[in-house]
Amino acid sequence: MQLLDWFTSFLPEWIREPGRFYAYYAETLYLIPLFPFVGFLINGLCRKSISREASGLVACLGSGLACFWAFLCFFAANGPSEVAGTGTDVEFPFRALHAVYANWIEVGSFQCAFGLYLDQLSGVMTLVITGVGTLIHIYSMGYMGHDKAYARYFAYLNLFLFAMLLLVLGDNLILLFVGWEGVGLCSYLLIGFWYEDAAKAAAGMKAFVFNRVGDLGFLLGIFTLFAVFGTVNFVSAPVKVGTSQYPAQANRIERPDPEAVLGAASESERARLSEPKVFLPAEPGLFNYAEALRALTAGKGAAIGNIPLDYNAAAAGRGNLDLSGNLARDVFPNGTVAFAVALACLLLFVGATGKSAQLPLYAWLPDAMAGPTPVSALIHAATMVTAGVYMVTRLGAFFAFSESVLAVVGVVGALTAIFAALCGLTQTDIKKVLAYSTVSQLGYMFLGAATGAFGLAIFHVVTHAFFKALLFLGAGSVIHGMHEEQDMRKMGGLRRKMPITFWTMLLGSCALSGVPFTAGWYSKDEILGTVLAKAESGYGGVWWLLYGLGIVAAFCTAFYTFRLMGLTFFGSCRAGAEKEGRIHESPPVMTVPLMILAVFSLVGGVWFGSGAELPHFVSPLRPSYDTHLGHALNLALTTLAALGGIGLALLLYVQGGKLTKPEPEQGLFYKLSLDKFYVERFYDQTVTGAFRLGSEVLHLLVDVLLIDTLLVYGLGGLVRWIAGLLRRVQTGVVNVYAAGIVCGALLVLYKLLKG
Amino acid sequence: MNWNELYELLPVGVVLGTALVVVFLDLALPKKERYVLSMVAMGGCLLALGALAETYLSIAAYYKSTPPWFAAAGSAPSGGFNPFILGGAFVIDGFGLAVSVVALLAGALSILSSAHEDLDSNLTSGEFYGLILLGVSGMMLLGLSHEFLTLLVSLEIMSISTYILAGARRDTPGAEAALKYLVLGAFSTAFLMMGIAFFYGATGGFSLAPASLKVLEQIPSSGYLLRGALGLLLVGALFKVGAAPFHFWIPDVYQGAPSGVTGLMATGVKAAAFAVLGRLAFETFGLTYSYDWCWVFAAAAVLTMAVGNFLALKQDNVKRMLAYSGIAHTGYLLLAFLVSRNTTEAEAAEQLQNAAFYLLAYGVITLGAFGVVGLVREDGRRLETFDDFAGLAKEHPALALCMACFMFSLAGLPPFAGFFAKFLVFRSAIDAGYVLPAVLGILTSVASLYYYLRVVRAMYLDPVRPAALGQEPVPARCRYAWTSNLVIYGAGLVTLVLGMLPQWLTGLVW
Amino acid sequence: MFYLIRTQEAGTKDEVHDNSVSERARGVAPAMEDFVFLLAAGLCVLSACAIVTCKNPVYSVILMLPFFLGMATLFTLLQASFLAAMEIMVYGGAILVVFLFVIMLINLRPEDLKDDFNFATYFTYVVLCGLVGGMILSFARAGVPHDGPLEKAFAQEIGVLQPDEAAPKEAAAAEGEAQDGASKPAAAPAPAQRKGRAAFGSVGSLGVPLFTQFMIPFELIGLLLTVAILGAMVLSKKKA
Amino acid sequence: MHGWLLLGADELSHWLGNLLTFRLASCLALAGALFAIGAWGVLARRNVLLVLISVELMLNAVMLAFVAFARAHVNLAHVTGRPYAGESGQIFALSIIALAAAEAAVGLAIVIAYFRNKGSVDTREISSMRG
Repeated sequence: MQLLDWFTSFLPEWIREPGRFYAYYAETLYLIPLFPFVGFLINGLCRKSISREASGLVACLGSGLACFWAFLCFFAANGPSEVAGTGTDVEFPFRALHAVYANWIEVGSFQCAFGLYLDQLSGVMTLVITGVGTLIHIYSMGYMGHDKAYARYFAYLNLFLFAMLLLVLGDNLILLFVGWEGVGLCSYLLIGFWYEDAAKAAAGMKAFVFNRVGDLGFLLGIFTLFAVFGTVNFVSAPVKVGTSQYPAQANRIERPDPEAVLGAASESERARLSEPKVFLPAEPGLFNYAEALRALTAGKGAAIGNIPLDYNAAAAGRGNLDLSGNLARDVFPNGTVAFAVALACLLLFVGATGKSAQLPLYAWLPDAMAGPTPVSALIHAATMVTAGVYMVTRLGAFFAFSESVLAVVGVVGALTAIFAALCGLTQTDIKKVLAYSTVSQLGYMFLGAATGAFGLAIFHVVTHAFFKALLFLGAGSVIHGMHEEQDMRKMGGLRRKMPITFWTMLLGSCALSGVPFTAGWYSKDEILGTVLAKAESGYGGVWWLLYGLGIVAAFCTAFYTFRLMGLTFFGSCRAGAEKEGRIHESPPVMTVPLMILAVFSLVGGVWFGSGAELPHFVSPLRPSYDTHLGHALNLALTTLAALGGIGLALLLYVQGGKLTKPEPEQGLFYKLSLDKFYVERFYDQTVTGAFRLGSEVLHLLVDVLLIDTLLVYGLGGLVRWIAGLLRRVQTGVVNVYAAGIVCGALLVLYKLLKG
Repeated sequence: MNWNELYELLPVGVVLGTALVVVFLDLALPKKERYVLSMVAMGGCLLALGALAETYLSIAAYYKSTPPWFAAAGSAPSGGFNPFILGGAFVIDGFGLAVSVVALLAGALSILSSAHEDLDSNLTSGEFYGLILLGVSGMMLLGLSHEFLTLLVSLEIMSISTYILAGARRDTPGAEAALKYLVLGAFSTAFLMMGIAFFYGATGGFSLAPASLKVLEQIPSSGYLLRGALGLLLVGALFKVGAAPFHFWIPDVYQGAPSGVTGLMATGVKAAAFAVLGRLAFETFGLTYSYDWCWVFAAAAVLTMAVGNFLALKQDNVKRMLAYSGIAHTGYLLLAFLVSRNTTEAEAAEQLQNAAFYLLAYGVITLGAFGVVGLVREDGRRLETFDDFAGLAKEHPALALCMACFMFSLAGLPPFAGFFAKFLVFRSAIDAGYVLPAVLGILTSVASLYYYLRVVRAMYLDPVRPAALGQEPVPARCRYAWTSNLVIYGAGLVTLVLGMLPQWLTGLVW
Repeated sequence: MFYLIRTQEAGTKDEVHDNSVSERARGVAPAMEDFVFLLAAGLCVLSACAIVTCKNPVYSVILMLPFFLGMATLFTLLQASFLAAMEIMVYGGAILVVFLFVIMLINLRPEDLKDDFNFATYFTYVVLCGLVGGMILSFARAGVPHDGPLEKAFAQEIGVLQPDEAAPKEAAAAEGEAQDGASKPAAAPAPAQRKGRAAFGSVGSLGVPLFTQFMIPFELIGLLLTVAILGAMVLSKKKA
Repeated sequence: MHGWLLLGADELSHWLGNLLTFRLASCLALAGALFAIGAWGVLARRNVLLVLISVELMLNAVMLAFVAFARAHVNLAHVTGRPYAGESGQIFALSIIALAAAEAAVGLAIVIAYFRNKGSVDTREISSMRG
């Protein structure tokens, strides 16, 4: 330990003890997104002239420096809060960093500043994004080594990091939305990175369209929240723009004095006195409102009940809660806060289903595997697709107000988890298996969020980022080694040729399957355990059903994961003798990130404490029921499901490793699963077909008839005709011009004479 | 009459003095040294600009809170300063000074862009520069006139100088342009004079001050005379600004005149004529006049926008297209002069400010655009059609870029000055309650994009124009002259700066 | 109504005097005035029509002479004797001659003088111009009613054909007032005004305002003539 | 409002009777008529010189109106409260003579300049720029 001190004593003080430079780090939060942005600019502007080495180095530096700074900021913030009652948990003291750099949009009552906010949630997300992102950048240098658009690739990748960090760090919904659209754009660009291939370009387009559907809901949700609360900021602003002298100001809540309550004369008087008083800061943010609503409704049972919107007057006597969103009375004249908030949350969740590929908007994600494999690892597994989960968690305080909303989230999550897991059982493309697995795991995350323990969802996001990135990168390594072969039926027996890839992927598979004491086990087990606890606590029978679905999905997960392992690494090689000889292990620039991620996949869960600390650290929200973690029944069932699935897969695919036709069964279920339950074909037939028909009709009506015929030819022709007439008047003869003057004079004089 | 007040007209005096100096200097200079004349004339303009600034600052000191934008009755300044100088012949207020600035800039820039012409031609002679300066002095006096006699004489000084300037090159198109301009100008001036006669009959005086109309309380019937006066005056003033249906002269005259003079006519003359219109609309027949006549402006504005834009669509000649676009811009500018009966003095002052901004922005853009058109020539032959501009961007990228800037700005695209100017004008029309003309203005200004972009397309997308006979592409066709380039680059820069930082000007002046 | 005010004001001095002037004006030379007016107006209109319709431009220019003479007569009738002189001198002596000179210089051949007569166009032009004239007439008639103040004021000075005749009277009256002391200062017209009335239309009455109040426009007209001279130089120089 | 053009027979004789006497209204009527004749010339004549002469006719009409009004206003000075109420009209008319002279000089110079180039003074031929 003294040795460590001796080593660190050479470091500058602002690295050794970042906590002492709290204000400094708060003001330099912008550096985190800035580094990748600079990398994007360099790579984007000089993509023609920059050399390969320099391009990769710049990109990795952009990402790595962002990671470095994110860690420093995180550690600077990690300490006891100086301001009491900032909403932070006493168990995990954390001083949120908040800096407002500029007034951004000011339109009427709508004010939105450009500010960054790093609290526990965005801090953890930032660490994951920059950390995993850096590893994937390094890996990409090897994987994309032969691509001709090397600089363009890294420019996009850096731009993605920038947008994702903006999404996570933004201190208001608008900035979040900007980042949200930014990552969508980068996703589109990177899916269609090899745009010469029409199918890949189409996949990019598909992702874009599906996301737009969700974005509409997201925008409506933002509008609704603004309509109710009159702000889009998460937290109240620091005292001064450009500085962070104080962290986000919190509500001051005065708890009732027990003695005064007991000494009250009448029952009504006692009820009045027993309610807490909430005082909001000067410019309250959404969190302030959520907290105030919670505090005010805490004594009234689990649900927040029906708070009338003209709560102002009522609240005036007890605190200064101000729900004076300008539009509130117009939009929800007879509604309640509960209703409005629930509506907003449902709309926001529509956005989340788009971005996080939940039912019914999941279909773009499997197709998104058209992009380069590191992109799949970074964007379509570890970071971007979890933006929906992040957003739900960020606004968890509002989601938690309505059990119905939570139930909707839970049902969608669980159905997605089981559906995608079933689809994944029979896929033959190695990346497709992982893609469906990602969809399934995202379903788990939403299921976790639906229990009201939002931190659990983020915990799973973190562990999932480790092992899914590992699996994708491993798959990429396999594809790289097999020279762009993705079909698992043509693989097999790779464990001797690619030992590092095999062992790291094995660890990742264990984590994904939920083998006890791996990272995935901790997070998934806790999610399922909390669902069980919720079911037990009497939140309706649906939770029992969701728990059951979760267990089955866990079984399927374990099965398809080890089917993948079996088909890829065991048995004999089915690639053909010519190709078999060229199979090789990937270079260290690719395997080292694999090994690092493998370590995290193995111990990630343990490293964050016993698996219980991170969720609580991330989200101070607690479910209102007894979660009773470590439930014996749950422990037994999840372990059984995982081991059962693994065992079955091993039985089928490793024992029969010699089989040349790996898929003998052609039953009904197999076909269903292989064809993804015909959902996409259904989409094609109904939604797309209807759209085609509608657009055809509109094309005829609007384009051909209205615009082409009436406006362009009709109006344009009319203009041309009039212009022709006027040109004939312009004869060039002075007398005619004078006659024009006389006519004009006559008109003016006649009108003036008439009055 | 206090003759010390003549000091306020010092800028005009500087211009006149320079004119005389230039004319006599020409006699003393050998032909080779003629470039000195343009420098002297330019120097005089700059000196006059300085004197203008001095005048502005000296009167601004009297207006502590509100700048002296609109010296109508009732808003006379405090502090003992009387803006109506020389017995009410002239008024020194912000609007008049702004118009003077536009006129001076126009004069200076047209002198600069004519400075590279042949030494043998009239366009570099001392008389030519002298006439430009005399015309500019007429414009300045017209902007400051507050009485019909001085107004008429100033108008004639300006008009006759420009008639001569239009024909100064003494070629056929120039003489034709000058002839048409003179005949129609004299014809419309007759209407204007008849209007003044009626005004005199109604009020017994020539003062533009609204107090003149108080006579109506004692001679009620002369209200009809006054209406006749209004109609005839409007005919004369609308002719000078080139509003439809009095616009016929504009395309022919603009096309035939030398490019520098065309720039002067399109900016300085127009600004001065709009000064007359502004004084009539906001002072004499403005806020206190009981009869609501503003529909004349509204109707003329709509008609002008339509005619200008429609006819510009069908032009093949860039200069003629710019002339028609000038007509269209007159229509937009008329929107700023729409007063309703509810208009307060503060609103009127703001409208005049908007109009002044428009005039300045449009003036700079137009001078630049005509400067570019004036440069494109070949073997002394002027090239003015769209085809002649084909591929200009490859040969002269900087000039083409500036021209594209001017075109976008004229079309009213952000972030150029034209956008902000149009925005101000449309807003003031909507504020005055004339929504339909403003909407039509926006629509026509969208349509105008078509013909402005034709120039840009020709310069950037069309292949280099093949020679008339052979297949060889024509080499450089711009006559390079650093004076013209100075004007063009400067105008391009100002266009961009005014578009991005309009408050740079608005904050400086009002 | 204005007329009443006017007579009351005048009546303070001598009630009958103003009426008598008016009566005398109507009585002494009404027919003569109207006759001269009609003659001059007819001459102007006819010669103007001839100028406009004459085929040969030389005739048109020559016909301008009777037109200007008629105008000068009208100006004299309207007591603008100086202006009448100017009309003859400048228009008849200078402008007309210049026009004639230019026509001679151009020396058009007969085939250049052909005006193709298109009845429809011609008729349209006549109607248009007739309408303009009618408009001006209508405004004038509406603004100058028969017994309106403007018309009355116009008619009151009809009798003062000889300014010298009226001037001594008023001067004597003014002197008498001055001798009376300040008994009725309000009724007395200001000396300048009185002087102006006395010599209205003469060189003296125009000279004073021209060189005091209208000094600036007068000087500007000089500037205008400078412009014209410069312009003539620029335009008529031989091409290089 | 007095009607124009639509006059009954009685009114016509009355109106003509008024016009034929020496009055302000009849002077203005004459001015209007001369103005119209001048405008007619401008519109109808193809010879540019005659067009210029017609403009001179119009200016004379304006002068006539000015002088007629001047005669009325010299007696209305105490109502309008203007110094030199009558004289100013005559001075304006005087200025118009000067303006007309200047305009005529420049106009004729331009005509000569054009004639030197093209040998024509016909307005139909002075129309190379059109459309």
